[in-house]
Amino acid sequence: MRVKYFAWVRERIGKAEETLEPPAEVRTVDDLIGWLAARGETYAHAFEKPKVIRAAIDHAHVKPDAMIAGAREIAFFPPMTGG
Amino acid sequence: MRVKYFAWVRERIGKAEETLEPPAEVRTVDDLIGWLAARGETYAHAFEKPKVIRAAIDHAHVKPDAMIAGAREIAFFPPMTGG
Amino acid sequence: MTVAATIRIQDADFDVAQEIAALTKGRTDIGAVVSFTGICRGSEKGEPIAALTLEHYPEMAEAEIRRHADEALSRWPLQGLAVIHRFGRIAPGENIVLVVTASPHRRAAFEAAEFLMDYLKTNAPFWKREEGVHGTGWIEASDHDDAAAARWTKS
Amino acid sequence: MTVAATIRIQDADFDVAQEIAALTKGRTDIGAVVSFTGICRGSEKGEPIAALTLEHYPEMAEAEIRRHADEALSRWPLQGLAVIHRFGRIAPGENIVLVVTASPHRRAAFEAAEFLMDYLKTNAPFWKREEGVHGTGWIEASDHDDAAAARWTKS
Repeated sequence: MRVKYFAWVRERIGKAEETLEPPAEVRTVDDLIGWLAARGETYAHAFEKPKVIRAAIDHAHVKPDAMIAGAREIAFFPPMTGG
Repeated sequence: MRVKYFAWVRERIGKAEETLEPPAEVRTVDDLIGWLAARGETYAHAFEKPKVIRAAIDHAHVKPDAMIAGAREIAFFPPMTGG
Repeated sequence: MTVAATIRIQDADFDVAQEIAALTKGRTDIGAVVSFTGICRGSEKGEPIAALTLEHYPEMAEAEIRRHADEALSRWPLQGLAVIHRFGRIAPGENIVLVVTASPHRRAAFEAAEFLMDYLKTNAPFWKREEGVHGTGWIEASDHDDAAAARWTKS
Repeated sequence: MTVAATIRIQDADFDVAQEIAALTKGRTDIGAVVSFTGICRGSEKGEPIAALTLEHYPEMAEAEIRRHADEALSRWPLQGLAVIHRFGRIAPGENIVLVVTASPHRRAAFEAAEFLMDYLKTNAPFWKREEGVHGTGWIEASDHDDAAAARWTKS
């Protein structure tokens, strides 16, 4: 699946997007955050406060317990500050 | 005192303003409406439903029990429909 | 900072963009601008109308609008405020009234504009007469408008 | 009558008057038009800023705004609706966002515009980075904005 990062999540990880294939036991958005945070220091820094991280699957906001099976694109970002 | 009429109050009375000297026992706006209504058919028609008539003394809205002593200009009109 | 409201009562049309620019031009402290434009509709209660004619009480209208504008300035942190109300004959599609509010924050700009419109509808000395297909007549005041204005009364 | 919302995400500035005209021109059924313009302020929490840079999620932003625009169209009797959100670098005094609503009645136009702004602030995938005197940083989301958006949730 394609994973995208925005704002300071993107800056901390150091890339805007990547293609990843998490293992089968990574089932929810929350699982994915945990799996990403274990990938290295930059990821650990980006996801150090999982509660503030927002996620979208295929361009729609989702909650941390949303299932990721079948997702083509998952995005992680801080709370939005548009408008 | 100068008395002004607007909208259908003006149309029913047939004039936009006049100068009147009501007798001393006409003390409130309500008294003045009663006194005016007794001046003739056109006035009776204009003031046939005193409750819908609004009044202003010297360019400020007032209630029917407002005293008219000292007023330079009193206006009568229907509920406003601006905006 | 003291803010003076711009209030104009005129038969000429107005330009929304020009009024917004007058409040905001050259400033970098304004975060939110709300404009409300009231427009003459081509029908009232399902009946077509050819035009409205707005009668007003000139000596009172500006004082009354200024009183409410000053109340808005005291209740909300506004940086600019303009109210323009037209009188005379106005055809369907033409502008009737404009309120513009500027504030650091959007909520204040929205609330102050809505407050002013509710009060203009019920307290500003203007009366609308419509030219319909069956002759002319005065538009009646609306209970909805009275209720809308009552929302802003402090208890 | 089906109303389609105009939604644009662009780096260019917009013209409020032109967007209002696009919704109202040639029509005689609109009674009320509300515009909201969000402007870049020259300071944040007392600290001067040189500019904002808005990052966004292009594939999601239009879909997310359209979802809320469609909700507004279903909740209020609107005759026209436009939302324009800029991205990129924006200097103090420049426009950031515009919402325009048109309705037969003022209350609907006000409420729909405020609803959309509250949702844009909290749900549209845009992030503001400020260039301050001590470097740059991301603006933090506001609890006030979350509370404002929550007002519109149907219970």
